[in-house]
Amino acid sequence: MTVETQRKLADLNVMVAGQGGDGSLTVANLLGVVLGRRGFRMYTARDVASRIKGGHAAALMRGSIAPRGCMGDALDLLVAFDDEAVERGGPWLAEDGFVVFDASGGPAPREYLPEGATVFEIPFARLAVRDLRRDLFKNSLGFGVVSRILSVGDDEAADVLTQRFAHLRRQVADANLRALEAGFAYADENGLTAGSGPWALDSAPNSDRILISGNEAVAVGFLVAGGRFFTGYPITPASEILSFLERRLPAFGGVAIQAEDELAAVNMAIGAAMTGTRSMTATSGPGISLMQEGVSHLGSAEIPLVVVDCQRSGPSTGMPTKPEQSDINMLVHGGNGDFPRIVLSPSTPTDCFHLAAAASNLAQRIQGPVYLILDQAVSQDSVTVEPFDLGSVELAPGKRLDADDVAQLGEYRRYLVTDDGVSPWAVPGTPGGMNLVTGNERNEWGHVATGAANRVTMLDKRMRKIDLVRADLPLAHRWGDPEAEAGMIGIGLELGAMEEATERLAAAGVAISGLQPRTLWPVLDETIEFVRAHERVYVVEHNAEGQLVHLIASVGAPHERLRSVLKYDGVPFRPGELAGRILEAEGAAS
Amino acid sequence: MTVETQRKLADLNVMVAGQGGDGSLTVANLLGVVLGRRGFRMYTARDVASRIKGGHAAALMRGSIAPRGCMGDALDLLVAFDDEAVERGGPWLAEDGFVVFDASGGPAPREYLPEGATVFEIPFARLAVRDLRRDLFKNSLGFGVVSRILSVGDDEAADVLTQRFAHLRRQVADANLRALEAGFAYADENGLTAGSGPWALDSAPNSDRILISGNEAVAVGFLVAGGRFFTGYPITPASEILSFLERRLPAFGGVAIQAEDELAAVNMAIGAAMTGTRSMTATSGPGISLMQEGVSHLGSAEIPLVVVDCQRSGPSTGMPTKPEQSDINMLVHGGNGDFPRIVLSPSTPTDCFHLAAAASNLAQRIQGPVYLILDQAVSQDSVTVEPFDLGSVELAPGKRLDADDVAQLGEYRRYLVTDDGVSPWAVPGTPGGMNLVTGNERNEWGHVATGAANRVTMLDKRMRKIDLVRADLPLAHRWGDPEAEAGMIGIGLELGAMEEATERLAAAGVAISGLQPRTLWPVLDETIEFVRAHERVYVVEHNAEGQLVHLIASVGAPHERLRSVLKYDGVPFRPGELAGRILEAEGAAS
Amino acid sequence: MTATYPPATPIWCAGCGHFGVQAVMLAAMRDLGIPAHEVMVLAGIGCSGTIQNNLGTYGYHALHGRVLPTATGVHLANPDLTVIATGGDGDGYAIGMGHLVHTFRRNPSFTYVIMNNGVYGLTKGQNSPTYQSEGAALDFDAVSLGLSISSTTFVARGFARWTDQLHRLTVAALEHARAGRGFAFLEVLSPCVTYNDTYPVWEATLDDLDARESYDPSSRAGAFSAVSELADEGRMAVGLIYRNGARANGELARPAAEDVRPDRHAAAYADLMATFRVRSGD
Amino acid sequence: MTATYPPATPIWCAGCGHFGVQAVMLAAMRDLGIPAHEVMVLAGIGCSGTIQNNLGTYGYHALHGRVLPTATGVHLANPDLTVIATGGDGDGYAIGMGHLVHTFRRNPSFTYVIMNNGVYGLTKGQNSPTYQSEGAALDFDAVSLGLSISSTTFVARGFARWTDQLHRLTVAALEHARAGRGFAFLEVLSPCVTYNDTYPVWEATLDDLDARESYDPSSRAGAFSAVSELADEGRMAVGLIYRNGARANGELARPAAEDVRPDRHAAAYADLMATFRVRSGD
Ligand SMILES: Cc1ncc(C[n+]2csc(CCOP(=O)(O)OP(=O)(O)O)c2C)c(N)n1
Ligand SMILES: Cc1ncc(C[n+]2csc(CCOP(=O)(O)OP(=O)(O)O)c2C)c(N)n1
Ligand code: SF4
Ligand code: SF4
Ligand SMILES: [Mg+2]
Ligand SMILES: [Mg+2]
Repeated sequence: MTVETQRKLADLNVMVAGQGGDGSLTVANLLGVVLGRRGFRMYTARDVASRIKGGHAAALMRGSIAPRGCMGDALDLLVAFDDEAVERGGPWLAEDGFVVFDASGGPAPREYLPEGATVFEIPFARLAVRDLRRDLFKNSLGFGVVSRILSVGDDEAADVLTQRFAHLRRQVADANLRALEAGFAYADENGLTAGSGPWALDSAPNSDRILISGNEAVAVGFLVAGGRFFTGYPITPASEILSFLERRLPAFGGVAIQAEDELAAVNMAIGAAMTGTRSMTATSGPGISLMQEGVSHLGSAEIPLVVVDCQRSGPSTGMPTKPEQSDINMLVHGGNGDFPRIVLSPSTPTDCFHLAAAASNLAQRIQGPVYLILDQAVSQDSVTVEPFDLGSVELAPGKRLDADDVAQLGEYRRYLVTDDGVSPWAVPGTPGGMNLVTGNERNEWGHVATGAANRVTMLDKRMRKIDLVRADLPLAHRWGDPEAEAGMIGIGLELGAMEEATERLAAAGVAISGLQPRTLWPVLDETIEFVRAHERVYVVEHNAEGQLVHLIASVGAPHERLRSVLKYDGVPFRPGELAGRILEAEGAAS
Repeated sequence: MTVETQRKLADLNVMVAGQGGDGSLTVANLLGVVLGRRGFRMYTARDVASRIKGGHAAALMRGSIAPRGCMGDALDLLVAFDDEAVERGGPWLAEDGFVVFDASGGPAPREYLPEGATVFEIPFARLAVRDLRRDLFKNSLGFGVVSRILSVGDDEAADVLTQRFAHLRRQVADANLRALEAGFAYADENGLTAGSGPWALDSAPNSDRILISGNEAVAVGFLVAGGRFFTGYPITPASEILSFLERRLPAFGGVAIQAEDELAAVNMAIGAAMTGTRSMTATSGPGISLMQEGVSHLGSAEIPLVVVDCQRSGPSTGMPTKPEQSDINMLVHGGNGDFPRIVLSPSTPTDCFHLAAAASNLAQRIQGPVYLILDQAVSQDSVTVEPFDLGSVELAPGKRLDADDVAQLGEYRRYLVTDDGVSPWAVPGTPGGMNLVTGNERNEWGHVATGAANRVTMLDKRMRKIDLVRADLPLAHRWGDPEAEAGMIGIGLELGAMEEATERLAAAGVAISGLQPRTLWPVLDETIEFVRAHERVYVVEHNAEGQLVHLIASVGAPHERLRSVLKYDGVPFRPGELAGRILEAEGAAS
Repeated sequence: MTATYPPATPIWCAGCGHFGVQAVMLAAMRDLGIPAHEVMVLAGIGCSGTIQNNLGTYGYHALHGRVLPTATGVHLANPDLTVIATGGDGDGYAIGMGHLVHTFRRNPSFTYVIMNNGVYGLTKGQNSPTYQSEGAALDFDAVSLGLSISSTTFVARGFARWTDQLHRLTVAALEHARAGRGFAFLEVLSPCVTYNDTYPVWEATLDDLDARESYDPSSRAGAFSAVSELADEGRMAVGLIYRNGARANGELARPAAEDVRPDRHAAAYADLMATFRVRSGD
Repeated sequence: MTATYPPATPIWCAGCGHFGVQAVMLAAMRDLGIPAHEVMVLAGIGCSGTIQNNLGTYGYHALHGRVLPTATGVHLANPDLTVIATGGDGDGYAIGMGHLVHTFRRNPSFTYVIMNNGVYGLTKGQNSPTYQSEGAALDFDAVSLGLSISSTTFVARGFARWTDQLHRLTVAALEHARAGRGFAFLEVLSPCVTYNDTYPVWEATLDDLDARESYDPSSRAGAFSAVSELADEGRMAVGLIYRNGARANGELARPAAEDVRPDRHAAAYADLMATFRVRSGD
């Protein structure tokens, strides 16, 4: 290979895979630093079996100059530490992709690889550096080869590696540097000379950016919006919110607590919320199922709480590490009885941050439950975004009464019937504000009351609260050609693929107008109007029933215009795949 | 009053009311016997506060020659043991109604009564019979007056009373007879002479009938369909199913058990169901909320179970003794993930019996969850119906394998992918049939498997099971004029009022075609077609959101034809009230 | 003075033990001089679960069985409140059992007054886990359970009819919790006259440990044997059964008192944000 | 022979205590000569909750925390099966705690083998209720809890590395349950080498009651004190801690074996129907 054939890359898809016990798959992180220095943005994901050591684990990474919200169509580079990694990654490899393979146990299983792929089989065992842990060694060695493929300078590679191990013992860093050099040596033997690999990385002006996952962004949004009490119970893919807040809340005077189960989690949060503390709990589908009684109670007793659902593949225990959007129905329709609730649906980490803050404010304003619905990819994939605009978060306190306010009233009734449905609220501890909170139907004082007229008054009062905030509910994100005949709707992890597919479709002559509703419930007029404004609307969902289609149709969007584009195999859409599905359907449509 | 003005009654609405502690409100039962002897059918309901002694309690009874499924528009007779009884019953009293009032504490509060009402104020205290318990005494005395109003012969009244107390000590019966006579004496003083009261009861040929509530009918249907394991946790208005089966199942070799909570209830039932025993659990909204994870698991792991929801007013603890239909959304859409389920919705006790049996069979056939959705009125009101046709119940065993069947197979896979989606099932204990059951996604053997292709295969397999039974799902009950422009849809407690309202509307020149869907989920084509076949369809529901409207529209019924007729005050529709609502809407429509 | 809700008239049947509980709760709060607005009474669902309506304090009607986690949440968010959880045996010992054990284990500083009548009063008399058929042994005793958990700090049992002792115990429980010493568990034997009238049985079989000169409530193992021995004789211990001097909590966070004006924390938020910064390598 | 599912290879990390549990379970079933098709192993969710895949018996993967009610349902519906519930400490002592107490209380005749490692292995190492920070006392001990319930009949604890004893205990537990004597509770200290390697701590602090000549496992109060005393010294009891000779169940119903042909019961059904008949007064 010569420099002449060097390809300039502005979009690189990489998979580093092996057994979970093979360690931290650090190659991806090292490469991330290299890309970051060149102004690339990252989209990183993990694909792990829901078990501990010994299960297949893959780090997926896309580095691109353009902002991207999903993995690309094909892998350019596969670093594979075992056969299974090739078996899994191979089918995704680009025709001209590169494979770096640990050949200690034999050659790579070529049958899974495209013909045109270039494979570097490295006998890690022979190159073993005695005093190194094998997994770290592998990664540094692999990074050496990868940096040659990408024409990263040897010095820069060494520099990145040194930085990475700076916090460890000197010997570790040294040993890894030796491993890196072993990688260079192997590369030399195989014609990959320094600085002149087959590919070179493009670059773009850099700016201050953060790499953050949706779960982390939700936690930050909650905190910045004044959230000070969090409960959780470990569950994939929600646990990071708990662990992040356990680490961070105390410094802000807050409390994060691991409950004994999800019932305790939601009820502890209810208790805290009643003191006026902004509270949140987070879980995944099975836990949300367990919280249904609590959420109905929030709606009835008028208690503000944010409940986060990091959806995974269901039903039941399902596939804990795989993304899905099959709890939409439950969030919008679950729980016993009629009660007001709001369901917000973010997509990017930035959106997660803002909607977490919005959810916190809305919960206070409606004194009721606000769901935040994520999916495993939104929750756990980390994406490069601009730092969040912390100053943009304002706190809406809702109708709260302090001792002075109370003192000015002739009488104080917790469930006062008001025009907007919200009753002024004095929290426990407020002198003179004593009141009764209950999940039974009650009169204004909070005493149980079952009279027919009172019942209607109270239920209507509660429902009115949604109208109060309706105009402030987060509006949809739109993209594409608003004049297009065909529309596309989707939420959460679909956004990245939908936006990129729209570009491809435009290139193929198919115009698409896109809508990512950020408020799922109540269904906003903008959503129904969007459907009415297009001849056909593709509703892209990760579930089997077309839950979003049902939801939109249930409130009056013309059912016959809605076309389900479903996927429920636990794998995100690749943009090309989605574009293909639409193209096919459009072929049928026209 | 003379015999000339005597009115012949074929439809009598009675309320007997007082404080719960006032005893068993036996007047209603005694009167029931009188009516029964004349071939009347009964519709009986209770209206109680959700607390123990001292709360207001009312027995409502309608006796009619025609079969009726609800209380009538107005009360003909109010037996009131205190002021509150008049306050509550008064507004329902017919213009020419009668009131028998315990005036020990003063005169009846006339302001709650219509002008034309005739009030008998009986100073129970003065007439007190020393050796009687006051509540029993009251009832017998009151019955004396009532029997005179209705021109029941004194001898017959005494006979009915004697029968009623036959199982008690002789003194009790005697004392009550003396109280009855005191009632007669009071009547004599007030111009109500024997056998010639203002009203007389019509009669009709009698036949063998039963008086049974929906809860009891569900329990009987379950038992007759081979149900042998039941779990419950006390909750209004479902507890009668538990207590009935606790009493009755053991004699049939079955087990009924009070669990420590609803989570245990559904999971114990899951355990029992896995042994091949036909199992069921029953609860109300809050309990259903707690069972959502379990129901999703039934759908995933493929375990047959019937889950009964006796709906009460929500949200949260709500109004436990009041009817509502606000869990429809949760049953159809609750639980995490996509899974097959069936929701059956009976109305009359007869329907409860048949659908409980059908549910049991369907659960076996789909190896999954089948909900039976009742409401407080359907659950607890007792109605006169023909004895159930026990012989009509046939047992569909589903795809079960015994040891011989297993022995003939080359290999046995619990989750074998089949055309109809149902995998043959060997229950634990079957030699050679060892298998793995899980709520994780799995391969045919039952081993956890998360591959994309397997996932799709397995999910599709599960969903196919609904198609297998679709043609056998219970069809709707229809009434009215099928050619009418206007349709009416409703379930559960609405049926009685809808049918009677339809008669009234027909009389007023408005033709209505009625549909009571008995399968709510999947929404059957007949339902969508029914909507398409009518210009406008009134959907009568006891909830605030129009859950049935949303449900039907979500799967493609034209939303613009659906008109919500909602009620959520905890009180059933009276037929005239419903007819009025429709008439008004029709006025607007035409 | 602003008028707040009128305390309700109890809805209990005449003779119900819960009346006794209400009386001592009011008396204890008065004795300790706790202002009503600093008290939050949380109740389960049941006949017992209406007591919070009758007291004039802040009151909350929890979900069935969830009064303990809810009370824990209130306490953790605002430790300055005097939190009193209440409820019945169905609520606390059937559906709420898991939370009871975890509350003993966590030992948060609030009081739990549980009214044990062996039945589900409100739902019309079904047996609870502490229902005792005539002559049969009691399967489950919460006092023993509490004593089996090493982080437990306060276990007492009273009888609704023995008002003086019950009053003392209630005061002691409130003092324990208010001093930050941990979870104060007080079971009250509170007969349901309508469905399970246990007044006579309890009058006959209760044994007052407070009356024993030699009884040492500071030994957990000792308390356990005393209670077990009595149980073997078909008797039941009442009194201050176990109290541990240790202080449960160190300094507690006070999230409800936190000032959450974003500007106040702006710098700290920015620092947090910075931890996610992608090193552009400079 | 019909081929059934191939038992899975354990997915546990090398050195995980759960391997030891699996080995003794297989050995105990073999020793007792229980045919695989008569055994149903139910498991919670967790690393521990994969053991049922590896044994060749009927296997069931319960919902998290619900393995005990499910096992109770299986046992009540078909008492002829040998039912073995299994799971981890997160499953059994956190979310499943309420059911544990109720299962002790009900005393159904099946075995529960709970693998305690102080952490949630599967979800990557969060603390469970039995997590013990260095030097601190254990808040919660299920053995003491079991002993605090008077209907308890069998409590044992083993250590995954002490295979001989664990084997004996497993056989004893199975025998207890299979003889209809009630709920056989066996906690196995089963270290998680990845997130909480407690082998050294346990090797150093376990105390084998089986090895004490004088120890009498038939006294509940005695067992409680023995366990408490050790705990006070920072040690932990293992062995057959408590076994009660009483028979738990009388004759049990066998609903799974019931013949449910409607014709067989026609007369009884009709009789039942008749109880609802409205007397037409004849
Ligand atoms: C989830 C749920 N299940 C069941 C019920 C019905 N329920 C109301 S009160 C109660 C039990 C009351 O018994 P207890 O706690 O002993 O109180 P008591 O009435 O005896 O004072 C039950 C089961 C409910 N409200 N919520
Ligand atoms: C309702 C619900 N909540 C949370 C989870 C996530 N979860 C899976 S396993 C587990 C705990 C496992 O710990 P343990 O029972 O101790 O088993 P180990 O892995 O340590 O053997 C949790 C919380 C779940 N599956 N279901
Ligand atoms: S039913 Fe029992 S517990 Fe309820 S109020 Fe009456 S006596 Fe008290
Ligand atoms: S993570 Fe821990 S419990 Fe899980 S398999 Fe590994 S060592 Fe065992
Ligand atoms: Mg009780
Ligand atoms: Mg564990």
